[in-house]
Amino acid sequence: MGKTIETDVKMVDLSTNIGGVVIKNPVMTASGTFGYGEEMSPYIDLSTFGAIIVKGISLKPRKGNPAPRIVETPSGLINAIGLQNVGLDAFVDEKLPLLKDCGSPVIVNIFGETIDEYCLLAEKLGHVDGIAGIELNISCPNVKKGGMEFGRQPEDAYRLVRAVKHSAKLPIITKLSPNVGDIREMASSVEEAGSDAVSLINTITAMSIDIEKRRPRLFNVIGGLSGPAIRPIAVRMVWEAAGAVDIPVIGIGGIMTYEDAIEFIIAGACAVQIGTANFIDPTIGLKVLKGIKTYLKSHSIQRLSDIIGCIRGQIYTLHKNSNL
Amino acid sequence: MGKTIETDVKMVDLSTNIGGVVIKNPVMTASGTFGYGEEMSPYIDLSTFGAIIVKGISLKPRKGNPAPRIVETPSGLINAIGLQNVGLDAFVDEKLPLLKDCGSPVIVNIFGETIDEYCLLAEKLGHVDGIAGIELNISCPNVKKGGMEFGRQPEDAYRLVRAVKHSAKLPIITKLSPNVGDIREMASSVEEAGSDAVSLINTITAMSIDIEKRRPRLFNVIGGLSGPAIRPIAVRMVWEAAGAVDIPVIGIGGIMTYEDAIEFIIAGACAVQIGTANFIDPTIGLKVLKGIKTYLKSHSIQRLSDIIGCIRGQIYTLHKNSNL
Amino acid sequence: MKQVIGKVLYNSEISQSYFKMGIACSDVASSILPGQFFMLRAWSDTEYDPLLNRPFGVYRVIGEEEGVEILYRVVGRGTRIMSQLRHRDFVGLIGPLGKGFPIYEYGDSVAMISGGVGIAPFYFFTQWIRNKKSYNLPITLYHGGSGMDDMVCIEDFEALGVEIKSSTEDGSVGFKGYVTDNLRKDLEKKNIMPSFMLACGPKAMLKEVALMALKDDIPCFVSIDSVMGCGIGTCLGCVVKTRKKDKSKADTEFEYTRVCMEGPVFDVKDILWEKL
Amino acid sequence: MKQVIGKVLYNSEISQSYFKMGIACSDVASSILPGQFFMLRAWSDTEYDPLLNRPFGVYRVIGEEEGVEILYRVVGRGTRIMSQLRHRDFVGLIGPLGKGFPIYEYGDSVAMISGGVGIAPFYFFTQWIRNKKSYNLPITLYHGGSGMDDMVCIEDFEALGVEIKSSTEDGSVGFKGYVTDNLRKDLEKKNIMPSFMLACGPKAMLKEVALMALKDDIPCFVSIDSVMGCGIGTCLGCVVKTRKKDKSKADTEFEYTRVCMEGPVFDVKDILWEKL
Ligand SMILES: Cc1cc2nc3c(=O)[nH]c(=O)nc-3n(C[C@H](O)[C@H](O)[C@H](O)COP(=O)(O)OP(=O)(O)OC[C@H]3O[C@@H](n4cnc5c(N)ncnc54)[C@H](O)[C@@H]3O)c2cc1C
Ligand SMILES: Cc1cc2nc3c(=O)[nH]c(=O)nc-3n(C[C@H](O)[C@H](O)[C@H](O)COP(=O)(O)OP(=O)(O)OC[C@H]3O[C@@H](n4cnc5c(N)ncnc54)[C@H](O)[C@@H]3O)c2cc1C
Ligand SMILES: Cc1cc2nc3c(=O)[nH]c(=O)nc-3n(C[C@H](O)[C@H](O)[C@H](O)COP(=O)(O)O)c2cc1C
Ligand SMILES: Cc1cc2nc3c(=O)[nH]c(=O)nc-3n(C[C@H](O)[C@H](O)[C@H](O)COP(=O)(O)O)c2cc1C
Ligand code: FES
Ligand code: FES
Repeated sequence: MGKTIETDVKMVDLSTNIGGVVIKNPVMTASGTFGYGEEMSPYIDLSTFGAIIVKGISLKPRKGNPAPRIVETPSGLINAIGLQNVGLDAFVDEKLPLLKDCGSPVIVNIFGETIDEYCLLAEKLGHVDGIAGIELNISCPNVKKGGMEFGRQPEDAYRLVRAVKHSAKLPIITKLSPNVGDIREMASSVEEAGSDAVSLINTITAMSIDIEKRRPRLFNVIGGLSGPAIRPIAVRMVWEAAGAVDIPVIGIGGIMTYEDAIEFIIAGACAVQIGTANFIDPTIGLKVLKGIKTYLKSHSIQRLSDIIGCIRGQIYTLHKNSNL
Repeated sequence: MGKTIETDVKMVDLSTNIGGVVIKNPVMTASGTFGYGEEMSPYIDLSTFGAIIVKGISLKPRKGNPAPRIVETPSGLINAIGLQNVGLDAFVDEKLPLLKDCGSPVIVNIFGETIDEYCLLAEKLGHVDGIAGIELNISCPNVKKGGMEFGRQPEDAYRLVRAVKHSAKLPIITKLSPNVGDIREMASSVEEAGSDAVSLINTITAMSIDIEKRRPRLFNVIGGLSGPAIRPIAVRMVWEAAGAVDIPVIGIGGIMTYEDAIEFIIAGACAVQIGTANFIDPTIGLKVLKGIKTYLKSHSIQRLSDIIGCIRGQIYTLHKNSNL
Repeated sequence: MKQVIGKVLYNSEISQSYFKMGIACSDVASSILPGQFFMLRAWSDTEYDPLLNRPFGVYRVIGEEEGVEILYRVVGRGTRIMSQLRHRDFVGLIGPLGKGFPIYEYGDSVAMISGGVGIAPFYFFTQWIRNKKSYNLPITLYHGGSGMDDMVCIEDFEALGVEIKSSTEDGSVGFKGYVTDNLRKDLEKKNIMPSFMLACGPKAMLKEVALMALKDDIPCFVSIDSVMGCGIGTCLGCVVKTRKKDKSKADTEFEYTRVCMEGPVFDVKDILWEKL
Repeated sequence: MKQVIGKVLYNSEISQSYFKMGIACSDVASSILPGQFFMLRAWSDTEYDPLLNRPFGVYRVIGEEEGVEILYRVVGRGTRIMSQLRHRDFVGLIGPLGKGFPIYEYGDSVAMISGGVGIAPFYFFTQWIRNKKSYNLPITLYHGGSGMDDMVCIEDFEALGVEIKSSTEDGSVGFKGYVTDNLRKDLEKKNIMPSFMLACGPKAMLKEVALMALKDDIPCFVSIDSVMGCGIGTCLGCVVKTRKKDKSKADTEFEYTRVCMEGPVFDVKDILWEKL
């Protein structure tokens, strides 16, 4: 008995290929919630992860928004950090050295204000050693389109991804904005544009007001909602997106436990990213990973891929057999 | 001193005119969370409210969806009741009599599967005594459009509202779906179509999976998320909608306390609806109303209307004076 | 039904993950009928995770109607929070809610069938029947569980002169197998033929009991467990499929009926078991 | 810095809405420097409302480095939940975090300025300075609040030979007015001119103290309060405006610096007070 279980343990296969990035397990860090890795290394072994996705990087350093930048809401957090970051050069010179030997592939989340900026970033990163892939944050205001996000209209996203794909040698994961009418359309259009994978969801735009001061709680007025509050919305969107595209889907949004991660996987995600939960428990990544392993073992599932999107067929049967 | 305060108390003016429906205070019940009033009357005086909005009514009775119909999520609730209701005739014969003399104006929430159904409902209700207005639930699958919601595309919503407005003598409040790319567009298009007011938000589509059974937790797979989890999203949408239209905006979404109600009012709502909170505390409506009164008094605000949308001008000043 | 604040008198683990909590709530304790329930909130009403109140039956009324005792099992987050409450903590209560067991002449003998914490409503029911009846109506309790830990409160029932037929899936106590198998065995032997059956437990168990009752034509009532959004009839979240009241349609058509208002106790004849 | 589970030893209200909580946490208690803080979670990590951990300084280390004592004030939901904890309850702790007060020769005399619960970090600091210094460095505590209830822990400081200058806005204790007015009065009289000033309290108070210190050229450090998302440097939610380190740009340009990592104690020279 003991032996059989031992064998099972070893046989659980957690690896996946995300559009060219081979990951040893499906647990990734979400951009902007794990710093550049160095902040987290006192708490968690950086080699734990399937991939580490770093804070969004722009060509030039960015100051970010004035405070208040964050506000807590029921089971959620609104942030308007304003994409503060050290910029590409400092990232490569100062931050990457620690990361590139950390034992987990590094995926760089990038953003720009114009398509050219994105392309230049992607191209430059292509020449840097130790980067496994790029995650395109398309929830950014497009200055050329009057501040409208790239990620709001399928055509805009298509154009951006297409251009970046031409400039980049690295695998591209497009990170979708949930602030759209139909996530399937968005996912399909970036797939068509050549994206190697999609990740979703980014934060949902939200607002909170201090009724004593009668002022928005965030300096920036509007920010992005993350955390467990948004999980049911994120799971639905992952379910929809996974049904619409053939490229790998990475699930993000309110993952706090391994159960939540499995939920996204069953909905169709090949991997997950943990965001806000890192703020509450910096060792959460390891806990989620261990939990996934235990779940698979105790349910005698040998490959993670056996349960990715596994409810899809089932549902039609379920509904056919009932008469509402 | 004591006297001045007394005078202030009496002078607080809470009344508003919502597109022709005069309401004595801004606290309404949200459709589907207050039954037909009778269920709540053991707990709360039905005359408490600015208006009572009843469970959505269709022409014919509807069975609704099989169970499970609800699932709890962090600070939220997903429901897929499937619009179970007694139908127009039974509503008018059996439910309305109690309601129409309850001391609060009754607004009937309606939905159909085709524009004709909506129009017929609106027309019939126009001949019934004791109804102050109609709330159009446009988050319903349009059978003629392959099940796509009426409330997803501005043009569809426009057409629906325009048609109903022609059939109805009653004031029309259009209840907007949050599952859209741009709520401002939706609000503007129903305003243009003649809607007397808008209410928002309806529930956000969401999903939850039972990882042990590997099955969706709701029979219907997807349901609508409500409760405090969605409040920051709802406040943002009310803020956006109120900036886009001139008709009254009614705020809905996760209101649990008077503070939450005031938050919506400051964001631009003339009135609010309380939904999920009724499930947790059936006397919540009264508490919210009392809280609003106390807030206004203690801040020496004489008319509710003085704070509706009051942060709008301020924000530009705020931002102008800072250099990011 | 009222909304009140109750004060925890005691809260102790009586068996692995089973607890008894005494709650002072004199405003409502006197009006409870057996089989009714309360919506309970064991945490602040300004913390929204968990969001919803939870339904609980009444194990018994305590201290001259000063309060209620709840028998509960820790199964998830809400009950875990409950289990951490201590003397003098407060809980929110709405109730008593629903329709309880029917107020009947219960004939010659009653069989109560319970699975796990489904035993909870039967103690109060037994007390009530013992008080109403001058003669000593024989009552049998078929109580089942997965193991020893589920065999809770047996002494309480024995003290009221209830015959106990225990069963456990692991065979550690009483009959080895499901409670419904234990019942079936007796019904088939015809050495027992209760004039009434009452059941409370998981839906699969209730269904088996119902089918036996319908087959043998024994009047039977079951208390149905359902996920509740409100407990007071407004959310329509708690429904079960019942036959149309209109007799001519009762066999083919159904409707969704609220467990919290029209139940939680239903006549097995009214439920569409095949579609449950 | 570590992530540990602490056990509540005691938790008592010492003044209206002020509490002292003792927490056993021997794994981390020995490594704390004055002015550092912990992220604390007073509720289960599977309940997400409230969602975030809360930052708290250390009032003192207790029981031969077996634990810490926190002085806190109930201001919102998180601190209300904290106030309900009892002996043997558990709390989550991450820390010690941030940079504490600088480890300096503090010269001839130190003035500590605190508003309300801002007094919290100074007791541990005073203990530490009393231990380091063989001579008896004069320390003055300017402590202000709105009324009598805010005058907490004064005896503790007196026992360490600290001179107390109290002020209340309602005049019920000490000087009537703001703590900064009380300080200004002394500084202007020049009968007191501390070689170092340290301050902790609301931002408006810190700013006034900073401006006085800069004017009189007194070295001054302030512990800045900020809403924290993580406390460990990853969310970038806690920032304040600081001068660019590059000297040539220090007067005109600024950057956003994390209070949790680079603070919470800052040299007043580094903060852009006009833009706070
Ligand atoms: C009328 C009525 C009376 C009840 N009386 C008692 C009683 O006396 N003692 C007692 O221990 N329990 C009783 N229950 C069940 C009790 O309400 C649930 O155990 C409780 O709500 C679970 O809350 P939780 O937060 O701990 O579990 P959750 O975290 O909400 O869920 C844990 C697991 O339990 C399941 N679950 C949750 N609620 C229910 C439910 N209502 N029915 C079935 N499965 C559920 C979930 O699907 C999940 O798998 C009663 C239920 C009803 C409807
Ligand atoms: C480094 C550091 C050390 C601290 N040490 C102590 C201490 O020793 N004792 C103590 O009592 N408090 C201390 N605080 C403040 C403490 O963290 C807050 O009072 C606490 O987080 C409030 O939580 P809450 O849930 O009760 O309030 P919430 O419900 O979150 O908020 C209530 C009100 O307080 C305001 N608020 C919340 N958090 C902060 C904050 N961090 N700064 C300013 N305003 C805030 C909110 O805007 C709101 O108006 C410290 C803060 C920091 C940054
Ligand atoms: C403080 C903060 C900063 C973030 N910064 C970025 C960023 O730079 N780039 C990006 O693509 N997403 C960013 N995100 C979004 C997260 O990566 C993630 O998509 C989102 O928070 C939802 O996941 P969660 O609920 O697990 O946090 C940020 C989120 C937070 C909370
Ligand atoms: C159980 C349930 C049933 C609902 N039924 C309806 C309905 O029939 N018609 C409608 O327009 N909205 C319906 N709603 C949406 C609410 O009216 C409201 O818009 C939404 O719940 C958000 O508000 P809340 O967060 O305060 O609940 C329902 C919501 C719930 C939770
Ligand atoms: S639980 Fe809400 S209607 Fe029954
Ligand atoms: S609190 Fe998160 S970076 Fe400082």
